[in-house]
Amino acid sequence: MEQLVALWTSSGIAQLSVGQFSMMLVGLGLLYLAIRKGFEPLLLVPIAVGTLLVNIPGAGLDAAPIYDAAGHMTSPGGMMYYIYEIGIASGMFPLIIFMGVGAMTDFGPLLANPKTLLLGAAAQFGIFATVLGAVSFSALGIFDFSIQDASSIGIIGGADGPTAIFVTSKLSPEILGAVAVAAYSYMALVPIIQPPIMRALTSPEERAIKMEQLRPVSKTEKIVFPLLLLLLVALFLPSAAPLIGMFIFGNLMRESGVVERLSFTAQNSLINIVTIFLGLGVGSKMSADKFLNWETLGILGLGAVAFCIGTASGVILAKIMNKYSSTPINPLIGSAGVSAVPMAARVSNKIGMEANPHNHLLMHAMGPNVAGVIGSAIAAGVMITMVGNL
Amino acid sequence: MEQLVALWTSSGIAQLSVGQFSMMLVGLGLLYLAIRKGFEPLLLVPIAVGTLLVNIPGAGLDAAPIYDAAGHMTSPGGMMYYIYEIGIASGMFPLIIFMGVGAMTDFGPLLANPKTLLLGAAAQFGIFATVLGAVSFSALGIFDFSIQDASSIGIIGGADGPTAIFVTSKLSPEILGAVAVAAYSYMALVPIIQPPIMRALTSPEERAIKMEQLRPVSKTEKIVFPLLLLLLVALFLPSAAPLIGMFIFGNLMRESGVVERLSFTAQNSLINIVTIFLGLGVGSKMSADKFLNWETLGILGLGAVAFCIGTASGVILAKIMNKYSSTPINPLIGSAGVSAVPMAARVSNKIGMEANPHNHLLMHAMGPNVAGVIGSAIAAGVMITMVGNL
Amino acid sequence: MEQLVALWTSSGIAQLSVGQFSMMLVGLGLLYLAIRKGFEPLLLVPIAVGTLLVNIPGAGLDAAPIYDAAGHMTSPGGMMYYIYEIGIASGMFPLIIFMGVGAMTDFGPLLANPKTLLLGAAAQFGIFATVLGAVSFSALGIFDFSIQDASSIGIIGGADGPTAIFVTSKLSPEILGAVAVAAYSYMALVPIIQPPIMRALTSPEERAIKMEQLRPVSKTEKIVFPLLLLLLVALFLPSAAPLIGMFIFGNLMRESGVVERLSFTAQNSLINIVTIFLGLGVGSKMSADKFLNWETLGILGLGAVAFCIGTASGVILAKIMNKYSSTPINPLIGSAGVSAVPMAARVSNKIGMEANPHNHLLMHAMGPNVAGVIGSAIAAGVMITMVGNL
Amino acid sequence: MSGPLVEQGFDLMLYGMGTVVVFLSLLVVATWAMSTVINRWFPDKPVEQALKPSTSIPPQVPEKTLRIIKDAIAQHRQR
Amino acid sequence: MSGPLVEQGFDLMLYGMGTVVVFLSLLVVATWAMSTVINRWFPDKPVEQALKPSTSIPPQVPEKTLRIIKDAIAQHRQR
Amino acid sequence: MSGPLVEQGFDLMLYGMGTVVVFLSLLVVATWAMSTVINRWFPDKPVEQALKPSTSIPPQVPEKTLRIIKDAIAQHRQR
Ligand code: NA
Ligand code: NA
Ligand code: NA
Repeated sequence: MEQLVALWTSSGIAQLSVGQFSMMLVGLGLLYLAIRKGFEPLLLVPIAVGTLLVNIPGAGLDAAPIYDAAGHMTSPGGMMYYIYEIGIASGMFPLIIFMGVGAMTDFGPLLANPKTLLLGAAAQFGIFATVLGAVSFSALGIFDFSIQDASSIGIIGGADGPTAIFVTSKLSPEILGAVAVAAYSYMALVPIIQPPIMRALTSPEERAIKMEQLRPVSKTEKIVFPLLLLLLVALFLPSAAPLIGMFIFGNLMRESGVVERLSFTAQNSLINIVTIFLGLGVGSKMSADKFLNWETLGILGLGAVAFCIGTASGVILAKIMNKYSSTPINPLIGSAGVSAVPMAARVSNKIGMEANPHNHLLMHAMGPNVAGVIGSAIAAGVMITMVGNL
Repeated sequence: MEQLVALWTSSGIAQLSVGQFSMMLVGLGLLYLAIRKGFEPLLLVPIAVGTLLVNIPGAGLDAAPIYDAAGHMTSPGGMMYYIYEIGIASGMFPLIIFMGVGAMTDFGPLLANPKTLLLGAAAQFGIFATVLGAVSFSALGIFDFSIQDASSIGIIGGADGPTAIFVTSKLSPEILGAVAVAAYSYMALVPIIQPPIMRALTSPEERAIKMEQLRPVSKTEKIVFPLLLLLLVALFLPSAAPLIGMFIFGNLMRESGVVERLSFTAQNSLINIVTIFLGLGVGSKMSADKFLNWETLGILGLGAVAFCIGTASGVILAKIMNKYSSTPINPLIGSAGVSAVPMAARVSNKIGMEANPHNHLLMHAMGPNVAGVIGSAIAAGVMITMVGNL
Repeated sequence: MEQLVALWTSSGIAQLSVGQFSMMLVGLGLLYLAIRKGFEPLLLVPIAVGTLLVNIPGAGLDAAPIYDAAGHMTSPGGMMYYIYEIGIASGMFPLIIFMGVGAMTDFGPLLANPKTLLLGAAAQFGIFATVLGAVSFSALGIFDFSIQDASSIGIIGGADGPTAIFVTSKLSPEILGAVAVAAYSYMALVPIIQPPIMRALTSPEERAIKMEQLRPVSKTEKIVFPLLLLLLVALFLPSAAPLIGMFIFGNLMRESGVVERLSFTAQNSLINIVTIFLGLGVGSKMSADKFLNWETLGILGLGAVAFCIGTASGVILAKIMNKYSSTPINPLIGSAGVSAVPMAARVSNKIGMEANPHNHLLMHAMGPNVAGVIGSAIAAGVMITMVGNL
Repeated sequence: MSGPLVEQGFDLMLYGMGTVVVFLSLLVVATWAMSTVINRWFPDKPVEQALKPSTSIPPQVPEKTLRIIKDAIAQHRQR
Repeated sequence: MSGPLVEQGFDLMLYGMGTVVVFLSLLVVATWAMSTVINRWFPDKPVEQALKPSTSIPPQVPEKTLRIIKDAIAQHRQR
Repeated sequence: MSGPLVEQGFDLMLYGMGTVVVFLSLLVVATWAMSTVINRWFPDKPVEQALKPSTSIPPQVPEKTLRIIKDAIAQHRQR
């Protein structure tokens, strides 16, 4: 009889709180978005399963190991605890994914038209405007965001999953779940969020502007560029070195042409393995007490605002550059500066073709698109330097 | 001269004990079974090599790191120590393999005929009957098995390597070597162990029973089923959540169809990498003092008994179900309930074709076969709850 | 304003020392050698990027985690710190790579002509002669090498990257960067270093000697040989067991033919993943204070000497063996005994074809070539036993 | 032949086997209910779906694979 | 609506956005300079180079892949 | 030019090189003995064996690979 009681009290029903039940619904909702709606499934499926697992009462998947007074381990702790501590708290998983992204990135379009880097800079305005918005809400007493929280929320607007996870795990790990979910969800929503803003800020004539074909880029340029980028980071913003360093490492493996084996693995097995565990690890921060609160709504709302401001800033700078540039610049490529590679570039292309069916903007938009990745990583470096030690 | 003495005393001959020498023979025997006889080579080759390595006197491959009084490491310890502590004591390696197995599993036949789940339940009787047998031997003073040891021995009858390793590493790590070797060896012996039992318990007419063709199963069912299973586990048996959770995670990656990259990696690179290290880690528990004792014989014997009882229970329940079911059930598919996927299902098919050459039972037997995987994981959860904290 | 000052003082320019700047040039130089000159790019590209990253002032990529008095982590440390501590200090990464090398190795030519093992022994003379040279320089007060340093320098002559890294990480981790760079660079320079020595020590007639065709080797021999090797190691030199053990594990996976999945992964994803991180980890020891000193010049110089002596020893023994052997032995295959698989064997083949265009020595040189791998691992075991605990 | 250990074994068999049977019975019912609900209200076309995964491989893999295959075939022909 | 927190936010926006713009502007100049230097003094033939990677796959992978492909094709034909 | 350090170096050379030579000589003898025993009492057909691995790839890999290849070829033709 005792045993029956033990089994029962250890059962889920007896322990399940309303919060955990709600989080399971959140997990199922994320799965629905990922599987049926195609929302960044590579990350959202593992995050959703992690959410389900971490909210099972009594399963202890995110339990820390327990040591007795003599320092001997009495309980080894759960799998998700190790995944989080080893892979995410140390920053390794987002960095390894960033390396894989680097190995998938072609800087060719950016090198052919380097001034599109400025569009990648402009789109980061969404990040910092949102930081200011978040702290204002705090000052008004609506939410309770610290400057670290505000920075993590702003970085959602960077539209770069690994960067957002890297920054948040350093600055405010307790909101990692909400930030990661917002970042990946909005990246998936780029085709819905961006077009109205892009249309509102441009005239049909501007949208129809044809751009000159990009010049071919030599292999040497592609090899030297990542090194140049790393050199500038080393000189001016060392705190961006982990992100940018791993990104250019991946890109160098790709472009050097002498380590195809490693480049192939970085783009396939390795990034896939790490993606599985990164998702589970992020899911381990989706417990009811961390996610189900008023602040999460603020994070989701402000994240969306960050995306919108970033999109608008990119388009507006592209309009200004078009006025003063010797060669025409279609303002639609400005929105690709938020990154969300390659979705945002495709959106630019699609809206451009609506205005002029012969207007192929895809390659032109890839420049600001990858510039946005660099821009967000630089922004991340500034944030870690400025508020990481407060 | 001193050096010569040092070299000599550090040499293997000077240190090799009879036990270590015997364990090397055990390792070579396992290699023979794996390579020449095809006994589950994916696990037994790494386990055998691990056995050879860990029994080399003075090699220190399973040495723990040593720290001085100030907490500074004076010796980093051996590779197999880290593999065991990081991968097996934490439960991560068996769970990752279970995820890969989930990604390889098709629940279609089970969904087409869900009552075959009961056969997967019946076959678990072998587990619990063996637990009772083991403690009885203890009570009689023949062996010295604790209730934890008895549970680990019983789980051999679950015919699921990762489950057996997961349970044993939690309940009685010192017998992990013997349990894992028994589990994989008997899984390889399924085509020899099961047929006599199956023939003894069935008439030729029963063996010739044809079953109705399985209905097609929709993709939605295949996606919802793992979630349903996880939900039930969350509600009723949270301690089974790690195993079942990772299993359904793998299956969901497979069936969702949106993360093929991850599913492919989980079924290939990732499971292969973890298999190599899981085998070495299990081998690190095959030292002479842990394996060469009277209890090991008991473990091997009781494990075989567990397999036999499980097989018989499955067949008997299938006979009973056949009597009361509206559609015919061939009792031979009951034996597949022990799992040992897909070997046991193939055995059912083969014995069925002996009785009736046109009787294709393979798909029908796949239902109980995967049900047996779930059943063993549930049994594992009960055991960890009930005896894990004693 | 404060922030501007903070950003500036945290910037690279303000912190960059001359040493770090020089190390960045070293990193760029290594990249040039790897990409343009094809110097072992699989290792040198990651090492070079690691060198660049670790010398970025203030980036903290190799920072150790910091704990407060209560044992709580206040800073998680940098990625390269974890890579080094987990993967290299424990010896795991070089051992995993050695496993992959084993899975790529065909012992067939060696088994067809086992006396070529002696050539693999002779070539190790370069290792030990260099140790003596290094300590002599110390005794003369020119360099300040301990016996451990001298051993690590000598092992460069083993022409085996993983072995050199394994030994050096155990004996003198502070010179790991220089030793690894020297080892891989000289392996890449084998086609330049070896031919003059080979030509100087042989007559054109000797170089034209044709060798008898190798007998076919049975599968059983290929499976039993690695076990025999492991047995001898276990009996006579347990300290070589980690290296030789993992090497034969890989080879057994290859030759057993029953675990193709694991063998394929060991030769591809797994070795590629570990290579990426091994390179970064080695790079983390390429900081200015560890590399930019007088001793590094000594390491580079002595390493080259070790290669040359090893080459000469192999050729000389081959000449002697040719005199006393019943079947002809071309002295050119002796130089392949330094390992540097398969480059050194190709060099033997090429020089042989210069003397006689119909003289195909490649397969004959593969025997001493893989024997050199075994020989260096044995030498490593002796060194770890004899000077590892001083 | 009794005592606390055997009693524990008995308990484990009773509650363990009980849990397994009850749980899997529940799963039978739940699965049957799920299938009924899905096939009535959310049916999909199993044939079309079954074919789909084979074309949904992420473009990256085939791109690379395609190249490897072309090389491999080219090498093969040269032999 | 001011106070230290909002001030911190302002500072972060000012210095953060400033750094991003300055850094990427610098990168524009540096990239332009790099391309000019390379294309004038170290030109390479982009077409030929672009084709090269597809043949520089390490021999191991194709060897193995080739075998797998041959098996796969053989199996495929048997069906 | 002597002293404990040089002496250690000498010792290391002597015992180290000695061990390497003795060990590999032993291995020569043992290998020769092994080959003799195997070829006399446990011979296998090297040709047949050598061909075998190429067909013993676990079915999973080719299954998947086959699908990828078919897709890749299909995509290739569409271009
Ligand atoms: Na961005
Ligand atoms: Na089972
Ligand atoms: Na060597």
